[in-house]
Amino acid sequence: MVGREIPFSLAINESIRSEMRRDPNVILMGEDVAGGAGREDFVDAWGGAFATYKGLITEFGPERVRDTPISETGFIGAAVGAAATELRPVVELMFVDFVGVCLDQLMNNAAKMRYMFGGKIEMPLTVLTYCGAAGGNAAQHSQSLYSLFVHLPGLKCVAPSDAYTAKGLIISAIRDNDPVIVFIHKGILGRKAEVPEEDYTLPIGKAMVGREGADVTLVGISSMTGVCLKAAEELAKGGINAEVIDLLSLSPMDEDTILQSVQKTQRLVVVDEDTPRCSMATDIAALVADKAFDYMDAPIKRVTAPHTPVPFSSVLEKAYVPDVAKVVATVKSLWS
Amino acid sequence: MVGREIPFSLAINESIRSEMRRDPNVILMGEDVAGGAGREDFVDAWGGAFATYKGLITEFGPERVRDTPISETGFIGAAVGAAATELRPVVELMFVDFVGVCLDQLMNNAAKMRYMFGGKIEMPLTVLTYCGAAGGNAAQHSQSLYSLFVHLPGLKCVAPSDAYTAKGLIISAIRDNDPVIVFIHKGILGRKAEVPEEDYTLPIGKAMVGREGADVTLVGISSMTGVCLKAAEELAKGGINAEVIDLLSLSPMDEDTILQSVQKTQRLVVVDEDTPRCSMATDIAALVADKAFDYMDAPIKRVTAPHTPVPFSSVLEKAYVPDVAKVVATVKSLWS
Amino acid sequence: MDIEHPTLLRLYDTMVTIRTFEERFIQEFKAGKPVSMGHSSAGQEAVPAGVCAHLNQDDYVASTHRGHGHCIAKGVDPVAMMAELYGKATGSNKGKGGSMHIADVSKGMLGANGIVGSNLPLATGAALTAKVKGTRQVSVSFFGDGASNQGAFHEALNLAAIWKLPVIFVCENNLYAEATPVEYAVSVGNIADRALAYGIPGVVVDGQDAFDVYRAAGEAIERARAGGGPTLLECKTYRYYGHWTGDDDSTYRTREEVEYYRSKDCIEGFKRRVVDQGLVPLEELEEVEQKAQALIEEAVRKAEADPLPSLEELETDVYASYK
Amino acid sequence: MDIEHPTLLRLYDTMVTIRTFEERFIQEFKAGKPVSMGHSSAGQEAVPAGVCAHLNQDDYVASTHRGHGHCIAKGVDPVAMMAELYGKATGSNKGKGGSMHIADVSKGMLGANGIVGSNLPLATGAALTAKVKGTRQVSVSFFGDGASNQGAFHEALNLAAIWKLPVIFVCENNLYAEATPVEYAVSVGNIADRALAYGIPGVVVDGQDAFDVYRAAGEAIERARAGGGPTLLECKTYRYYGHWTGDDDSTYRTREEVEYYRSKDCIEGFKRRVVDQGLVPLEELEEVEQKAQALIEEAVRKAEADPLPSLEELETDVYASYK
Ligand SMILES: Cc1ncc(C[n+]2csc(CCOP(=O)(O)OP(=O)(O)O)c2C)c(N)n1
Ligand SMILES: Cc1ncc(C[n+]2csc(CCOP(=O)(O)OP(=O)(O)O)c2C)c(N)n1
Ligand SMILES: [Mg+2]
Ligand SMILES: [Mg+2]
Repeated sequence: MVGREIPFSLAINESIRSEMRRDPNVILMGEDVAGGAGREDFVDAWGGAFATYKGLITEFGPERVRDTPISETGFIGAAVGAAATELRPVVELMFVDFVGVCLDQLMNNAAKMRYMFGGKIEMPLTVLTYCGAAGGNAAQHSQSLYSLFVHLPGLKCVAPSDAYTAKGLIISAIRDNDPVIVFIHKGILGRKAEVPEEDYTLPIGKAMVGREGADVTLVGISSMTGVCLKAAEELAKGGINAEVIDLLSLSPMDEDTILQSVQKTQRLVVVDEDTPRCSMATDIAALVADKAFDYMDAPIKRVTAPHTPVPFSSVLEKAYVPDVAKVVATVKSLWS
Repeated sequence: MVGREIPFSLAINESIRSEMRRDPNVILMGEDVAGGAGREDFVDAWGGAFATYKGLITEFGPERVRDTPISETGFIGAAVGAAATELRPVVELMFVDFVGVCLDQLMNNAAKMRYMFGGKIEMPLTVLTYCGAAGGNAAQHSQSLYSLFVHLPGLKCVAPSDAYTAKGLIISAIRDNDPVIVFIHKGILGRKAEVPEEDYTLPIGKAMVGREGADVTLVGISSMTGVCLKAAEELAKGGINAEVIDLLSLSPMDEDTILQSVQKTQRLVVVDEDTPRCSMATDIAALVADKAFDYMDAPIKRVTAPHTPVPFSSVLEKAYVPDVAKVVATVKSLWS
Repeated sequence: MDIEHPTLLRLYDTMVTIRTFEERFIQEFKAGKPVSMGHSSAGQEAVPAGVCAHLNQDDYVASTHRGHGHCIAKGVDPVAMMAELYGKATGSNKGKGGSMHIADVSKGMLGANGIVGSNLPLATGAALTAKVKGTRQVSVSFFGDGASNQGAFHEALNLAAIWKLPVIFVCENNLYAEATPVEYAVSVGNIADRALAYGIPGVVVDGQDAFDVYRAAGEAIERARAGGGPTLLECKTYRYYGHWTGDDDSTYRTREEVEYYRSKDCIEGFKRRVVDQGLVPLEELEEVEQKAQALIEEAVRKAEADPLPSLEELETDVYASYK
Repeated sequence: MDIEHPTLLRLYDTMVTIRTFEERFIQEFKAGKPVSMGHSSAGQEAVPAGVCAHLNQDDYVASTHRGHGHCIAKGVDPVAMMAELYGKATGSNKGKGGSMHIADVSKGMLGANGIVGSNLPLATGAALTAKVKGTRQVSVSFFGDGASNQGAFHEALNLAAIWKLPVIFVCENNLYAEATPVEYAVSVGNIADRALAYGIPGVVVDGQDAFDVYRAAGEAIERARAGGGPTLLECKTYRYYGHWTGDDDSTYRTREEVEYYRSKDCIEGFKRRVVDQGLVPLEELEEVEQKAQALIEEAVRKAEADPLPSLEELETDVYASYK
């Protein structure tokens, strides 16, 4: 029996709804997370820029579902302050590209307060942010950027790859007592997967093996997991049996799953839409080059976006994002 | 004959002074880069928080040496706008930790305007910023963070390791037509080196070999180059002959020098004060694990700060920063 | 102040060209043509027209996500702009920028900008260039009501004020930031009153009235050129379409409200006034309209026919030099 | 409004404890003791004293780099604070924070903060907690004149205003931001006037006068508790020492100026007034002074003797849970 299928966007909605029902301290804030603020005839006008929060304000009211001004430092900083006191805020940073105007609150306050205070505070903050190149949003609305956040000690970072992992990871993020940034790829919001109606959690810090294989390990992040799975099918036709790891959690990262896989396959290709320097791709490659060096049989490869901003024109945008062809070609090069 | 020795801080001063003399479009901006702004009796009160700009306002006047309010988005954004028009601004971000309040202007404007505009603009902007743990400045005034900047296409990043490389790289940065971020480690500002009186440039994108050796390659960044050199001496006593690469330029990075070295030594240890995830250390390790895999004889190692904020207490701060002992132990582990 | 005939024609031309461009853009988008998403400024034309009529080519403008109007008013070629929206190699930005980043530095147009508030410091910096170099250039930042809640607004205005920079901060208060009404998000009645926090003049004008905008902008720009420092100019205006091409604005505002503002249309009002007062003959205005139609028609035809960028373009133009 | 005897004593106690702490800290630093660098608030004591006298333990304070005074006034143990400055395991932050990060959440003290302006949104968020939970708690952000030029100031005030949050923004205008005079960097005469940009009350008080601060803060806090929203309270004050422990302030201000402000010392002035008016007997004040001396003496003694953190502490307390 196939269970209920819902799109990624609805999984986001369900996860927040279930946590808001469960815990009155959970609130949601962001620009137009409801929309039409203050206008009685237009409650829930948008439900978020990606319509992922539809219906939340009608269920929970404007005290707990708060439209904000365009003041990311103000309201994300307020979310940090609220998390430092007794709330458990979920706050949207609409496009991850906007982190430039509010990084301080995440980097210097949310991430560090616990350590700076000698462990005497908790920071149950969840940040939902939308990332990735899709649909011609150009250089300031298409970045991945999770590598920046992973660099920062004190933050946790997760990147669900589909509706199922989204619901489980977002619920875990909200229940977590550390600041968790959830990276959501805009390009897969409409994609459906089987998702239980009830709430459930997926552990932060654990990867999933999306496909088993013995010849090469592909590590995918967010929408790249889908690319890896397709590439694996393609490779199977040529007799190459790829294992696909859906990383899911970027910080903490499930080193064991990666290392176990490469110990078996002895080959690694990391597939990452983020730009290549000081990135998740280099991070995973470096891990393996250190901890599984003796097992490796071929150079450790990375398929990433180029070291460029994201271009607008659709032909260029398409060339920018790692795709199945590039992954397949890179894997094949390991045997050449 | 030994030439003139001056401290790192004076090399900064000389490089800016020489470029301001050379080109009337060069201006300097930042908080208290002169100090006592508007008070006739107190011109040049500070010459910068690190006293690195002493005397510049008296030579060039307040029109070209501008104290700013504590508005990093405002004045760094203004520097970007000035660079986009006809000036060649040098702007100080006093502690790199403050990038949280102004990243947008660097990430989304300075780094991307040229690309977004189809190449039809130049961005001759130099940002000087002070980084690193030293003297108990704690979590918000001690970060390295260059890895964040290197991640961003469109920025160039350099990290001089001493007075000599500082002068050459800062002059190159100011003359460069792209945005260059200069990372200056606070802990080595007083350290002296031989520096020519005349101006000279060092090419952005080139590393220097600080010591030749055949057994292992140590790559150092900024103050870590000094640690590597000391570790190399230590290792030499035990018969291990280390080659030390002073990276200097983080983006672009001199891949050739690194690759040539490891092809010879077949062993690599990267020494980096920045935190370990998605960092320069992983970047260099990943490069080698890809492009020199077949040459490598041992796991690729990284000696970095831990994945924690920078602690205050002197004993903890000392334990936080990579030191000679850790480098030596890591190198030795390659033969165990 | 009387406005001379050539200026009246220029104002009309700018407004009509913008309107024609915007409506055609929306039409193309709705028709499923491969154009950029974008934010139409239709309804708000009097603001860029009235302000930019005072600017020389070497004056600067820094714009927003809703930037088509500012670009056209500052002299960017609408043909190159349309090609940009189509992502073509012939676009103003070689197809790399799209709607949110149209720029032409040779025309003093420092770019549309996708980050709300991000352009205010840029315009401030361009004004700093003018000040340091001792020219009489000025710089203009256009931004929305929503942007006035960004930290960058505050920092830029304070900086421009203490340095008396020749920059004019033009707030296009179109009553909404996305689906958020200004009266919810902005804590003060007139955004122009925020000038009080910086000791600079704050002026409110009817942004649907090109005469009014032209006059107030003229004073502010004159003051700036004369070394009198910045002005915050709030233009009350209205956007006719959704926030972006995919937005259904009926979810957050009434049709009556939209109709009310459409009845105060800046172009219609201007036309009626100059014709009624005998300032410009109707035929001349109609000629302007036809020319605009023809121009945009041609722009679309060309944009559709022009080549896409070659794939090598992906990795060029990141740096002036690298490695 | 008359101030009751216990409150007068509390005000004096707070001010004297802060002064004693600060001067001893500077003394230790100058003597080369292994203490944190830091930013002394000596001279400014009337502000935290007057404001915090109205606060309950469950009210919140978010502070700055110049935070010792706010911490003491909010009830953080000076002994733990001194140990923190010495980087000891017994410090308020286990030695991990140092001067710029002293905190004690159990006392409602959400931390000093090393990033200028960064604490205003934090305090706003604590006020949001109070609002959402429907308590009568309030939240206070202390910040400097220089911080009023940060974008975070603008965003926090606007947000607090539109949400009518129970937060009081207390600007300690000590005339300088590092070596930069306020009249150079701040574009408006009174920082309190920036309240006009948010439609909230803006009040200027003599920050050297604890009575004045106490009264004005009381009104603002009462308004906040009653749901009347935020207030911007500017206290004109002065710091006696350099910007930080290593700063020579003679490079940017005259000795006459320093002497002038020292002649209006908040502690001396308060003492004279309460004694002259017969509100508190001199002996009681002297007792307070002696207690403060003894307390700080003991704090230093303990701090010197206490153990340093063990090296395992380096990697703990980063997360509540990880992996
Ligand atoms: C820093 C930032 N936050 C949020 C957004 C998303 N966004 C794009 S336009 C917009 C509304 C802008 O409103 P306003 O400034 O009034 O300009 P208008 O769209 O009305 O012209 C928002 C929130 C953004 N682009 N940048
Ligand atoms: C964002 C940021 N920019 C710059 C600094 C460096 N800095 C530390 S204190 C200070 C001056 C602050 O002045 P003010 O707000 O008036 O407070 P005061 O020191 O006078 O108490 C500066 C510039 C910082 N800590 N954070
Ligand atoms: Mg608007
Ligand atoms: Mg001050």
